[in-house]
Amino acid sequence: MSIENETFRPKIVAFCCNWCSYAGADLAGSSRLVYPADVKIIRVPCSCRVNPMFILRAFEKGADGVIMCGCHPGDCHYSTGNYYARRRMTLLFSMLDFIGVENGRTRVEWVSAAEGVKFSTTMNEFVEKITSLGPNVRLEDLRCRN
Amino acid sequence: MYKIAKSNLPELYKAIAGSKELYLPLENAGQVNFGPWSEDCTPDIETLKSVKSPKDVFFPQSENLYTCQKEGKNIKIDPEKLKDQDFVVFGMKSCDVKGVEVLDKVFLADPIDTYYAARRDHGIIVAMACHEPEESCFCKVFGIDAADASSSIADVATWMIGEDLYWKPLTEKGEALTSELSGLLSSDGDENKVEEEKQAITAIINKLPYSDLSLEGWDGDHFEEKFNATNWEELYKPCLACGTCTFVCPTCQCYDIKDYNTGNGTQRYRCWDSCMYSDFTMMAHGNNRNSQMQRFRQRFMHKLVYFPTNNDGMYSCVGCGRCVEKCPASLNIVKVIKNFGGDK
Amino acid sequence: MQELVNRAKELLADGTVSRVLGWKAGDMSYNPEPAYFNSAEELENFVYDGFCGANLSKYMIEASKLEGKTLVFLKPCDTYSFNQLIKEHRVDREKAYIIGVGCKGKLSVENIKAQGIKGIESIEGAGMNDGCDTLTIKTLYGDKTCSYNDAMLERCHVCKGKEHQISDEVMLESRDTKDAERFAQVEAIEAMTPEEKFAFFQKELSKCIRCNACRNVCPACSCRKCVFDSTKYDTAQKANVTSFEEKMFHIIRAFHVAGRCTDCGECSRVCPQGIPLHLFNRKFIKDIDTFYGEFQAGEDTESRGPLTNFTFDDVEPSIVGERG
Amino acid sequence: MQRVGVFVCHCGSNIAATVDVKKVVEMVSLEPGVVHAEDYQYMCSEAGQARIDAAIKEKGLTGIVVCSCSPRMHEATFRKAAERAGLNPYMVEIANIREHCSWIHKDMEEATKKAVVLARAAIAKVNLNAPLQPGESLVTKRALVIGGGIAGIQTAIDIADAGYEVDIVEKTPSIGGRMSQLDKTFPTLDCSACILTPKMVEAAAHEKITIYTYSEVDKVTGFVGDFTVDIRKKARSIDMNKCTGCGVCQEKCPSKKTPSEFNRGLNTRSAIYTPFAQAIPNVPVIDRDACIKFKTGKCGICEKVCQAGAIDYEQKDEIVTQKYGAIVVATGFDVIKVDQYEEYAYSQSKDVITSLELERIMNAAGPTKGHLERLSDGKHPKEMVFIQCVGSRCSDDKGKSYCSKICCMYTAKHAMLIRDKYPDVNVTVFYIDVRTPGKNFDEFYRRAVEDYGVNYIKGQVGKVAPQPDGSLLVQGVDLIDNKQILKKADMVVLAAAIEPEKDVRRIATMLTASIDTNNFLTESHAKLRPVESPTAGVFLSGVCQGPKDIPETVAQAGAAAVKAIGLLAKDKLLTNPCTAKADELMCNGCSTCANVCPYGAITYETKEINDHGIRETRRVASVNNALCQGCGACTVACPSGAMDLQGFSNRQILAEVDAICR
Amino acid sequence: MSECTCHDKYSLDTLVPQIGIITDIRQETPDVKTFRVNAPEGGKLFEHMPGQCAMVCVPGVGEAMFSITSSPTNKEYQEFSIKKCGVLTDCLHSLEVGDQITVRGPYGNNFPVDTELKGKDLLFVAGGIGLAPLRSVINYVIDNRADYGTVDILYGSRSADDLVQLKEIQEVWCKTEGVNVHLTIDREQEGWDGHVGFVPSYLKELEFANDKTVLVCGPPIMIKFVLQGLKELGFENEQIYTTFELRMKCGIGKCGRCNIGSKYVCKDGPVFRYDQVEELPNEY
Repeated sequence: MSIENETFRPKIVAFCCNWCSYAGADLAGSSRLVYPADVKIIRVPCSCRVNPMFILRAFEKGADGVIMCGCHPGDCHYSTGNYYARRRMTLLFSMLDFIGVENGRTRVEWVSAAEGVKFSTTMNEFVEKITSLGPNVRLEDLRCRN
Repeated sequence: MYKIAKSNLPELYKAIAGSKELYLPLENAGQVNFGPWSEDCTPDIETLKSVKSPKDVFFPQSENLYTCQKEGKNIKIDPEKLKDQDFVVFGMKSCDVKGVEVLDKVFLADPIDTYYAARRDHGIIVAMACHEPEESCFCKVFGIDAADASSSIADVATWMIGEDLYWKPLTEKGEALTSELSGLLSSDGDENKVEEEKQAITAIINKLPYSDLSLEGWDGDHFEEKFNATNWEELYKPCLACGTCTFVCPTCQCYDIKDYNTGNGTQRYRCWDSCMYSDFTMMAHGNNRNSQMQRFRQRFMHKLVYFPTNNDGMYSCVGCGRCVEKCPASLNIVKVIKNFGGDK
Repeated sequence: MQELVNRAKELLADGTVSRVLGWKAGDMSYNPEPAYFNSAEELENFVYDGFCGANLSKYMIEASKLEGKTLVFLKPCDTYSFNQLIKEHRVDREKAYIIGVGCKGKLSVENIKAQGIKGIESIEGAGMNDGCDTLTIKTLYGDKTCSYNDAMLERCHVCKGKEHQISDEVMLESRDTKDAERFAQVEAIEAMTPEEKFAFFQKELSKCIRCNACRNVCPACSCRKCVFDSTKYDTAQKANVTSFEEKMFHIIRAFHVAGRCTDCGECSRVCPQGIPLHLFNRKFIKDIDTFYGEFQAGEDTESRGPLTNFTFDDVEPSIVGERG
Repeated sequence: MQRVGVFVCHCGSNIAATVDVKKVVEMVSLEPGVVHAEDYQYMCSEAGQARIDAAIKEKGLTGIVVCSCSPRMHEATFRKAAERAGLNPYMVEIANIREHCSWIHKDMEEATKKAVVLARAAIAKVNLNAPLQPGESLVTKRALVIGGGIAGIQTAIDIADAGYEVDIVEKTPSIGGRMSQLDKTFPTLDCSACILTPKMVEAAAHEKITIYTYSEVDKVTGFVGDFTVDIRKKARSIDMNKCTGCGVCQEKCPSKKTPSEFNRGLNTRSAIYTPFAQAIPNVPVIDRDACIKFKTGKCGICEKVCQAGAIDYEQKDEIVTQKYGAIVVATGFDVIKVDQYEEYAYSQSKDVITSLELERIMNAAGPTKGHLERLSDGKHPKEMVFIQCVGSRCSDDKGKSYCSKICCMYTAKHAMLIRDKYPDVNVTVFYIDVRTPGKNFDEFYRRAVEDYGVNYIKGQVGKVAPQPDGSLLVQGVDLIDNKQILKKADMVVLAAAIEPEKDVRRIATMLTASIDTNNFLTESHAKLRPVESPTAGVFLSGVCQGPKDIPETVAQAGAAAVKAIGLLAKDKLLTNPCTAKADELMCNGCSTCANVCPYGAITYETKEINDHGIRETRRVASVNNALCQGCGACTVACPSGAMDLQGFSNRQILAEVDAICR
Repeated sequence: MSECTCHDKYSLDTLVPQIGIITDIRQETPDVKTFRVNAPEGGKLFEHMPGQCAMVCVPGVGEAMFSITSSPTNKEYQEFSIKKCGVLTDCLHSLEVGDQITVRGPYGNNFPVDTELKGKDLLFVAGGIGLAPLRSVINYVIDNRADYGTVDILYGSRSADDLVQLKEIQEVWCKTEGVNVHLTIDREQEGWDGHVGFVPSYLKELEFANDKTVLVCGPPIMIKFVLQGLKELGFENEQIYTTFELRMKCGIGKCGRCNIGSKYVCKDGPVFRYDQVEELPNEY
């Protein structure tokens, strides 16, 4: 992989809860709010379905950034799911920071179904951030390099 | 008999590494393990035992066997390149050298394991006598001489005496290596000094607490008696079913073969496995060793009964004492042998 | 120590308990092993001294399946683990008769060997009646000494206290061994640059041989089937083929015990490669304390763990970046 | 692995203009499991669906991936299409290549690449899909209403009117609740009893309504559509069938020293009592703690005077077990204890009272027969001070963080009524804010200020000091004029915060309904599902969910009733098949999953497990499919991965991650 | 294959598989398919003996040991009868003709068709998918008919739909001279006019002469009762053979799983004579 020569295009996985953020992404789409194609969305029922293992797995397989989006605290379709997700992600991110993974490779954003604009700006920001961080080398599995 | 000042060893390493890969005991984050030499490594040949045995030089903890790719309906198989360059393992102790002999019985038996065989073909073993054996050592019990690797499969035997390392080639490979290094090795090593050292080591070995263990009754003839003994029922109880003993052991060779999906294909790799793990024997029909007692028994029966039965009496234990030192529950093969009356 | 044996014999004799779970003298001074004793005769081999570091609470999972009560000796820190196991319904309180035993700090022979002492024949001074200041060590290469505190396990230097959290009776005196801040090591790493942090853990974790000793000894890791063994979810790992897998294993392991880990330190004690595994757990504990209020797993058997709980105004994950 | 068919939709030019659909078809054909791939103008059209149908039948497809618009748009459409073709509807996955791809990307090559990746992820997922069947559960056509206040009564009447049996459980001897204690209601000032009593009578007379007063819910098991509830009918010591409600027993009862709960302790009642005159049922109860017969074994006067022979000292608590399809919680509220506010001297002076006490004082049936008088000396007050927000909107631990919502209005009501009836009384109100967002509310408040001359002062009261002359010195601040105010008052009325009835936590626990830190029951969604608890089949009516006034309560009661009726009208419930499922062989029985389940859907059973030859009795989790809503919180809480979510399984999501990252 | 030649120096590359192409798939029963496998260039992947096994692998999905159900006398292809019961077999069942898999083998010993079985009267007892390994022997025996005595085949299954290789049984085995086929199913079923009952009880009903050599394969519970039945009929352990192929893992006696005492199922087995089995420690 010759990163120097080509412009680096990050791989980004976005976990979106079905009820708010996925709908927010849909709204961003129907509003034609552009964000880079590097972001690929995985639909989950709720942010509390996102297992830290999924996030590490994404990095393992070559993702450069992972973002999780859910309903705003207090608005969870399942009433409390995102509160659990918030604690889990806070601890996970803190641990990643602890072992020296660059800050900013992971992010949580609460995006409601009405916030198409927020979804799009968040994704633009995130892609920019990851692009500036460069490829993920601290959490990748070398076997998956291609 | 050759010798080299210990202070010159870094030069020796560099010289070897100039033409070959060199594996030697390295200190890393407070622990000593065998690893490949590099400019900034920290060799440590004073520490008697590496945490892991150096078996991984020949039988790595994980190794790729081949890569498989799909192109439409077609499958393409790319076998991993075999070792095709000579390399040197420096500083293996007699017990670990014997351990390789044990592995040979497994991997070089028909059908030959090509990955292992290629490494053995290209490996040059520089053995080293144990200057100060420790209380956990019991190689003597298995007829291994920690003072002298001359009678083993090593290519070179060495001794650390005072400020010098004494060097004696044993095989053609060893001779060739020696001549390559002739610029660094002086040929005026005093045989007498080596003899003195051997005697000193032997004297200590004879004093070691485990040196008198008896292996009487650990053979195929007593298989039923040992297998059905009630001792196992109590012995295994503290066992945590971890793999520490098997992974530090120079002779444990159980492995698993697994696939890893790289996104562009499948890498088939082999990795160490442990017969102590609860689902080790989980196979198509179920699990034939369902209790930890059975698994525990299997490990020791294998080392002390089954393996010698199949290999002309050669035990699959070399008395290196690593399990004695590392078992989280302080269980080990010595306690097993003693429990069956081996300390009388 | 003899009083423990006597008491155990009494309890066996009067039928209160059917067996005793304790430590059996090893063949060296420093390697006693966890063991069951079924009779007064067997108890002759019972030992309790500075080298009895093993936390017996996890063995109670199996012991809870046996007929009758098991007398188990728990050190103060082990009782936290036992409580946590009660909370998770993994042990049966009714099947345990707990004698809380005092603790004067537990020893690690590795720490003694790290001082260049080898060929150990015997170690004096580790008994419960000893002064706990100096260990006298007879070796093949001459007699040596080592200060008790220098030989102590890391966990004892940051001891949570010598109060038993659960017990039917308490025996033997304890000694305060805390002489270091619990989170000092974590803080030292937190203060590093990302590059330094990464290099530190890369170096430490590269030693990992995936023997699973840390997991199997851990009283919180009591899953019947660990995700890393399960073939069901494509998450199984048997060896660290790349450095990623080392990190994955240790992060997820620590995450799975986050809020449940009592900081008993067994993981670091048993690691054959001397990896300071407690750092992962303690980092989570520190974060939990900072973010969600102080929480000590195993203090009780009822409360909700921090990861099965929340408040409406918990910190956002972005705090990690903001902290700088 | 499935036999997967991939269907790529052009969506006219919506997709095809930016995504090279032919290329997508070509690329996905190489994916594992894919045995068919095609593109079409409008996949959702009848012709498009017919193509799916045909391909399923011709190629024996077992999994379908549609690359089209958002699954929120047409997932249901394609699932139905698959079902018509004989495939399980849950074997369909959608790759969203419109909203998440063609509409937001300009570059065709880039968009096409992304579309392929999204399709791959969907293919990887569908390969691991398993057919799912929605479960069915029967609905018991009977509702339980917990609480017999206006909320409960209204809900019960509405449900009963729809033709379903309803039981009301009320813990006090009579239905009626807080509203029965009120004198007048804002903003219309009509008499509370006049509008409530007919409702009470209606409920009591309704053939579909059974009222259990002096009763409590003891135990709840089961789940939506099929709850089993134990109702404890506390021993009334009166045979309800015999009692005529003549009231003689109460007159003759010699024990008359018990503070009247109904009159907030402002006067006393007899040991055998009905709480108030219009009580329903009009059958007294014997307060066994106060009754001389029960305390000493002597007396028995009531038994002697009762001509109906209804007194029964031997009566015992009785447990009625009943099945319900829906449960409405209408447990209502109480006012907080104000004696903790020493600065207001409530416990020092009888003339410092709460607003609810004032209601009783002003009520013609109350302790003073409706005369406004000081309770200390019976004198008519000249100066009255009302203090707002006592315990509401507090930032400390003493009070409540929330606004109690009704106080501003009832204080305006009280002030107005007093000024109307006793023009000689000066009324001063200390307030933080006056909140009047309701129909005719602000007009009502303005009338109090403008027409009735009530003196409103924005500011807080620091201290109420009883004076030697029996008056009360109120020390406050006027925030507008920024000055200290010292005011002598004859009576001080505290607008105490309201809080949920104490019992609600116990009830919520039984129902596994969530409850917030203030003990208000949590609604399923703050905006969209305000009367449903997250626990299926449990509905919320009235103040148990949050502070509200009577019209709001009645409106919510009706809404809760409609939701309950909607449930009861179904014969069977189809349950969402994307529920959590525990692998018994892997489950540790640690309860971690149950701790995070918002629906109480996880229970534990102890059962014999055969784990590959190891037979053991184990505690294992079991998920009630009727309750589980499929959020997945438990799956992440479970360390061993024993708990998995059907339709969004660990393997499926990991496969998607892998497909995206490769 | 790659251009790398380093493997050529070693004669037996036991861990690197060959590519096999599926040339035919027969649906035997609702959950059993028989796959015909050829080398990509045509012909057989390797030679084998009856009772030997091979490791079949779908790259990325998994691999497992299956007995080769075709007879070595078949010179064109090899066949595997595979029951759908897990991740790998599910995947195999979704494959189509023309798809590629990888195969390595053959592994293990074989039924002693050229030694101990020669000239003997043979009795095959099979249950369900257990016919797969025996089918290889049966066809071998039929193709070398003169070398063996009478052949009795007792085969049973849960239902008539679960009998594998029914076509071959009816069209070849039943029509071969000196071969007697006894079919049974567990429960009555419409359209079935054959025997109904479990294999062990049918075995006793048939009262075979106890001078036959018996080859047994089937579910453990069936084997247990068949052994009892055979004992009752006077058979000795030395006359009975079975195969333990489900206990094979690496196939080359090195991975450490399949050993029962000092024997390795994958090297010393999978075919064992029952007197050998009796000597093994009780860990199977």
